[in-house]
Amino acid sequence: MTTSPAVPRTKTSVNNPRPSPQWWLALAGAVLLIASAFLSWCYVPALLGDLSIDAFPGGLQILMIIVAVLAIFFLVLRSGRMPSMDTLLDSAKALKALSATAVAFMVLVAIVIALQAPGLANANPGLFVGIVGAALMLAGSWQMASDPLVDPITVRLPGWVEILVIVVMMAIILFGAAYALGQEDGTVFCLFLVFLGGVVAALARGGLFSWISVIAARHRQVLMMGALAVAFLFPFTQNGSDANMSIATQVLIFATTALGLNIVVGLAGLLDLGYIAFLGAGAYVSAMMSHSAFAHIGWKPPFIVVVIIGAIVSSILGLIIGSPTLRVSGDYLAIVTLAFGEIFRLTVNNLDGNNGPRLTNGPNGIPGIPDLEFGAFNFGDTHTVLGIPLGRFANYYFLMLIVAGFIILVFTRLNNSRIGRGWVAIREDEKAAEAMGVNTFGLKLFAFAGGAFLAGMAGTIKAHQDVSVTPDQYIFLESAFLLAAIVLGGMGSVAGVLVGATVLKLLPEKLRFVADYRLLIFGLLLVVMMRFRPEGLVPSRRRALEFHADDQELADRVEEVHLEIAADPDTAEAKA
Amino acid sequence: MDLFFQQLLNGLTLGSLYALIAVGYTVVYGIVQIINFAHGEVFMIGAFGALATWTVLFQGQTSLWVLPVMIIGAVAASVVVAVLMERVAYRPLRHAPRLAPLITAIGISVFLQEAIRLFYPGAKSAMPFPRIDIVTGAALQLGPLTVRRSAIFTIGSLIVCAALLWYFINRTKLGRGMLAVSQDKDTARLMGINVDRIIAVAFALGAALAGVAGVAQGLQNNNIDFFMGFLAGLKAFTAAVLGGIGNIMGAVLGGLVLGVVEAMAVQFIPGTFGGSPWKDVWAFALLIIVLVFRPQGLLGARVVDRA
Amino acid sequence: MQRSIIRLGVPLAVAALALSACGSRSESTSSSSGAATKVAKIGVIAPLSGGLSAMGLGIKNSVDLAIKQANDSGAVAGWKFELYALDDEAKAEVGKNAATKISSDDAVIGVVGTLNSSVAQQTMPVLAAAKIAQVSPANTNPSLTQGADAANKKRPYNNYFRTCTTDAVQGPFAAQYLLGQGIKKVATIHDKKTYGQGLVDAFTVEFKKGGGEIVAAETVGENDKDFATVISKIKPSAPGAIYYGGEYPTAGPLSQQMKAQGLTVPLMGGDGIFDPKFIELAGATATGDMATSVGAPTDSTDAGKKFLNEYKAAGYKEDASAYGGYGYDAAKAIIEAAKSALKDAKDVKSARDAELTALGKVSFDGVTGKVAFDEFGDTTSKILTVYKVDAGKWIPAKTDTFK
Amino acid sequence: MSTQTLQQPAPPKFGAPVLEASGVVMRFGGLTAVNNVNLTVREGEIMGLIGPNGAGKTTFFNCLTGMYKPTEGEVKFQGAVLPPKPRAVVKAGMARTFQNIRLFGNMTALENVMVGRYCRTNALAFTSIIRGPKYHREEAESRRIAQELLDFVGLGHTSEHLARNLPYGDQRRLEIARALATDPKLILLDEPTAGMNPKETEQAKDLIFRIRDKGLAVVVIEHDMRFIFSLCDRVHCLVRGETLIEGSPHEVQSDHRVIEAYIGQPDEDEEELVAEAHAHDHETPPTAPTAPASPASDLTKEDRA
Repeated sequence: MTTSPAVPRTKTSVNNPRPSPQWWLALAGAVLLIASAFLSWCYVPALLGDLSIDAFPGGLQILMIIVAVLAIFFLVLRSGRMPSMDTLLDSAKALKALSATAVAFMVLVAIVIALQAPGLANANPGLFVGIVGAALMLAGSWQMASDPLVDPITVRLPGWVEILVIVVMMAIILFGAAYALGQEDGTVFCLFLVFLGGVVAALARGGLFSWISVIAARHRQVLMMGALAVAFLFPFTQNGSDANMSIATQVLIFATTALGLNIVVGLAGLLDLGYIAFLGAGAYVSAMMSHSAFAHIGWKPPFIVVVIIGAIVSSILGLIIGSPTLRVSGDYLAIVTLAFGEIFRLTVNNLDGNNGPRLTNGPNGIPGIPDLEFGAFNFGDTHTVLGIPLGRFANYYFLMLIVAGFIILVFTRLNNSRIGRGWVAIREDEKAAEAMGVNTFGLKLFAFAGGAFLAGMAGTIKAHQDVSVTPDQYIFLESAFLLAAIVLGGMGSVAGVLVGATVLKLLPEKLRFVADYRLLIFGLLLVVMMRFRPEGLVPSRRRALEFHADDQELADRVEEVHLEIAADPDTAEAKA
Repeated sequence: MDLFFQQLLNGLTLGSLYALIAVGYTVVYGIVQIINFAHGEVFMIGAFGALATWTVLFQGQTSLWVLPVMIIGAVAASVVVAVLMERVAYRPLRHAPRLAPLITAIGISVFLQEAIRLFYPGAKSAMPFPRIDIVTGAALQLGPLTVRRSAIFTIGSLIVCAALLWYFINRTKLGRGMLAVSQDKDTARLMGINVDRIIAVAFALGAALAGVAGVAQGLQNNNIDFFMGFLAGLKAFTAAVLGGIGNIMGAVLGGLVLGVVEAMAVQFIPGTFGGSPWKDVWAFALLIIVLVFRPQGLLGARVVDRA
Repeated sequence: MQRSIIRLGVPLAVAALALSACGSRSESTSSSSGAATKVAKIGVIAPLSGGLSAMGLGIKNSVDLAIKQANDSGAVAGWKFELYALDDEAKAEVGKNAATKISSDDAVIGVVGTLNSSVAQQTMPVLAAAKIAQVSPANTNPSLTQGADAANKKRPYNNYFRTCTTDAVQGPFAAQYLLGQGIKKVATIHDKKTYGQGLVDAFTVEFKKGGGEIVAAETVGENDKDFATVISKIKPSAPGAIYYGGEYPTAGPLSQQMKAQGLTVPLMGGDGIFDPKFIELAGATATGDMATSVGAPTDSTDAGKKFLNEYKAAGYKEDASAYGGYGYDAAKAIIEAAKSALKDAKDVKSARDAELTALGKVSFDGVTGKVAFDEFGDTTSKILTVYKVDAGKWIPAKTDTFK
Repeated sequence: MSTQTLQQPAPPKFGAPVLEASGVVMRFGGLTAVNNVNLTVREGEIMGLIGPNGAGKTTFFNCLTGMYKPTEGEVKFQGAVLPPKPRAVVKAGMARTFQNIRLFGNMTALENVMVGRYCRTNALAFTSIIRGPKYHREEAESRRIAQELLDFVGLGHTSEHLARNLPYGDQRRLEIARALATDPKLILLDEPTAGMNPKETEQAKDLIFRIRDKGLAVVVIEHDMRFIFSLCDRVHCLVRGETLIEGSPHEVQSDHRVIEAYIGQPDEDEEELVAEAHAHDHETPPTAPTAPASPASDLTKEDRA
């Protein structure tokens, strides 16, 4: 399927005559769209973050400008000005998607105005100009034919260009996240999601991502660094507001825990439905050893020690549960872990002196856990860095970032090592693995206890960040959410889990108006995902294969990437 | 000693409920080897089905003759849900990796709970279940023993259902077909058995019993809520594993054992680790212990490791 | 894909245009009106969605009502109050997010909430850091105000107050009442939740003090449905009554099953079972069951009647629920305090200290009785009422001040 | 060590006994799949195991490799009795391939072979995370060995291909490479040429000789008589779980009972035709012809599970 660069060059010159009428049409549409952004869309300022002013585009209008600019970029590509790019990106598909997005977006805005203003009477000409522009774009790009593409793998740009691409991508992600979190208004947030989805779809169809993914594979380290940098810089975009940081911190804790679970489920293929209990074990250990007035353990070791103890305790729990059940079928493991989760919840709910020893205060939990303090640095205080105040949650955010980094390291390194190969082998065919001398039981047990260990670690920090631990934070549903984060994002892939965790924790915060239907949607989501995209949003290549055993093309594709990556030794790391 | 028998009776009543639900897990697992986590919700749907039937048809009616109709309503509701579930969610995943159906099941059960909570009028909190004169109402005194009328109904329905089920599986063509499929799907298919249909039937069977259980639970505890399925389902699965999953009589036995263990734990485990707050812990502990020492369960045959 | 979007989009556009017919060029409805007056927000943190939303919404509406009335009567000259309600889903984490969000808003003077003690544990410190007053209409966990050990009480956060009484008052009151009825042998059951256990503990102490005997002390799981085992265990000890600590969803069935198993003694509980739903769940045999509730019967006092009528008049979708009255009083308390705190403050942030001190001193007759706080932030109101189930209704049996 | 063995010259035939199975009995409930079978394999010897379908060949294999625990009798490997655990058996130096190929489909050929190295390497979790020089050395080592083995079986060029995408014949050879990666003294091949065309069969034969020349003992299950008799030093014939005869290819070939045993069984040539047909479209391996009743089939049953 790898076509040599030569082929498309000739093709493009054939079915891509210099600016055709439809090309002009699309261009006109894009220009019109931009123009509309500088006009007033709506008469009511209170609506959609004030679109009522001429000449000064509001947030939503700027989004449309971005779409239009992208469209123009692809149009320029199409005119064959930059052949190298042209053969790489499918401008036709991208344009179609872009203009479709624009239309959908404009219509939605119109509807919102009609419903909330109320009445389209409150719409200003700018809105209709925009709609017309979007429509023109669509009309223009409608019939555009795609050019055959070269496989991105065969394209090699100078290293610094590729790295630049990654950096730019990261920057976009950073500002995108900051902007999205800034949106208080649910409607605006939804419209932003529409925009985001549309643009991403457009670029994906345009083949940009398959290109980027190859680049990313080539520069795995750079990518990691970039991602870390973005995560690190995020609090500085919040200029002191802790409101979003508390969410971000929770997302991070959630993601970290999910990563731990991903080792168990994603790599070793063991279904653990009681994982939250391990987080809870860590949290309770650290709460009981904290200086809280409700903590009933006299010994107050330094926090580092507590972290280690918490982690060890929960990994021991992991061993206790794992060692009997890992011998029997995986289905049993699922149910036993679920039962274990319940046992944990009931137990901490009981150990209050009336039923069992006085340890956890039962249902009251252990409140009033003091903030962490490393030397003079108290996590409770606000610290000003570079003139930007970083509040309590920002502090914990940074701490969690370190932990997350550590767990990601563990995850990736184990994944492509002797151990990782063993896990995959077990997942693929346990009997054969055993017959090849793989210590199946040992590896499974290690995955299980190791996952518990990491969760315990996260838990110890969570306790201080939460100020209190109560049994009702560790119910089965939370385990299900963790699992969902993995399924949603993509089993066995780090990026996937991060995406999944963010989606699951962020959307409920932002989409308050669907609050009551949240769980309903969640349940539906799981079913639909399993049915149509079981490998998740950002799957690891291998998983994608496992779930689509019949998909030959995909298999071939993975192979090429393999061959390609293997070609240059420095990125041998990047093997899936 | 009276207390012992009293608790034994309570335990058997509780166990009969578990058994009725557990059969559903076992039948389905025996045939398609998937754990239908959502089965607990099917049981819950059954209870609400009965309630709905009553509210629509005999609002205010309390005489015995409405009970059969309610049961039919319950069974209908749960069977429909279960079969739909199988058709829409499970069938497409029959050849997917083991993880897929399990996660789907979790999704379904959350979905069903929420659907009832949100869309069944008044289901946001516990709802009272209709009283039927003969079946609810004051308990009977047999010497020292206090026998709740609802208990008689529960245990009775278990006996009847088990008998019918045994007849269905061993004496009818469909039932033998099920046996065949559980032995070896592919061969059964070669023998001209419509496997899809058999699987659907298995789901339906389990659902029917769960529906009956739903009514029994309602009559016994005189209230139902959207969350009742979770713990009941978990316990029932425990029972199924206890008895040896895939083995119907095992499920029944497991259910009864589990129920009795819980009752006795409440009454006879001394000290701070006894009593009601720990009974579930003991029940689940029992599950783990059984898995350690007898993975195949009390009556089960050797479980082929399907890793 | 784009085809489908068109298929979707065109009709939507049409619909939108159709909509434009209705709706006229309205003057912008933004908050420009009353720009002269400064704005002080009163936050609400309560479960506005999920299983407990009924109570949460009741609280929110009641606060809204209080605010409306304050603005109409111009309670504080030059100031206008606004409602700032956030959902906590009855989850500690979500509640904490809400608290953080509120504390990063400088216009907030005080917060009414939360419903659950477990959530309050996490909102308190966050709000305390910003010196924002939190007045809870529903938290009953004594440790929130009195610290870890009841022996030497220590107030953890000075920004926390509550208008509802703690279990420490209701339990003993019930004990005294039962003893007064000549019932000397009682079995206790609770659901092992903060509220229920606290209630039973307090009850037990007082009941023993009064010469009563606790013949059995049991607990039931929160998800339990079948109480046969527990009932069988209690029955032989032949108690004169059952004192239950917990809420009506469990208490109702428990009462019914008790009677069905021939344990025909009254069941008594706290305000957690003081709800029509209890009678509905417990059925005909509930007659004689009892519940204590704080304050004089809401519809008996004039203030209570007035509140319920006004609430009805305001036309809220959800009814005031068990905690509406307390929520209303909590908001009133914040506003009362604000009268002195905000009078000559240039902005809300600077007035917060004054608000806290003022709150400590407020004293007025609220819906649920006298509203005033002791040194720990607990309500000083000690008026309670015992209700009895009769003919499917809660009938006030005895209203008294707790000594 | 397999690297040194590469250069080793072919050792003299019939060295010291490597494998001694004595009086092995395997019962499944009522039916006896293997009944009192004795088998001795010596260094540098190629032993053929033949017999009609359901004769219990594969079951016997599973007994040898610790997949089943023999009901009676014992299996000695280099004089020591092996615990009935596949892992221990592999560690001791006995590797096997499967009648119906069981590769790790979604791993590359190289990774598959590297999994074979698992029991000869010992980087633990900690070292794999810290990644000191020792780790890198070991990793590189097993990568090198794996590559060499791929070259050895003639798959060097496909090292980065996914196992599931390899043509059928290559998959069989990959399985052999994977088995060799465990540095075995004895390798057991279960129908290594099932579904191969004559050319591939020749290559397979050559490969097996080269393995023998590495100084390994080889046990082969085969249906293809011509292949067996031209390959093996000794042939052991099982019928209904019992030893019919053991001896040189010539002896066995000329024994009339062997001929009888095969009468009524599907004709060899016919089977080969089928096999070839499959071998040409390199898609699906032909499920080895086994009567559903035979115990040998319950491994395959578990595959489906």
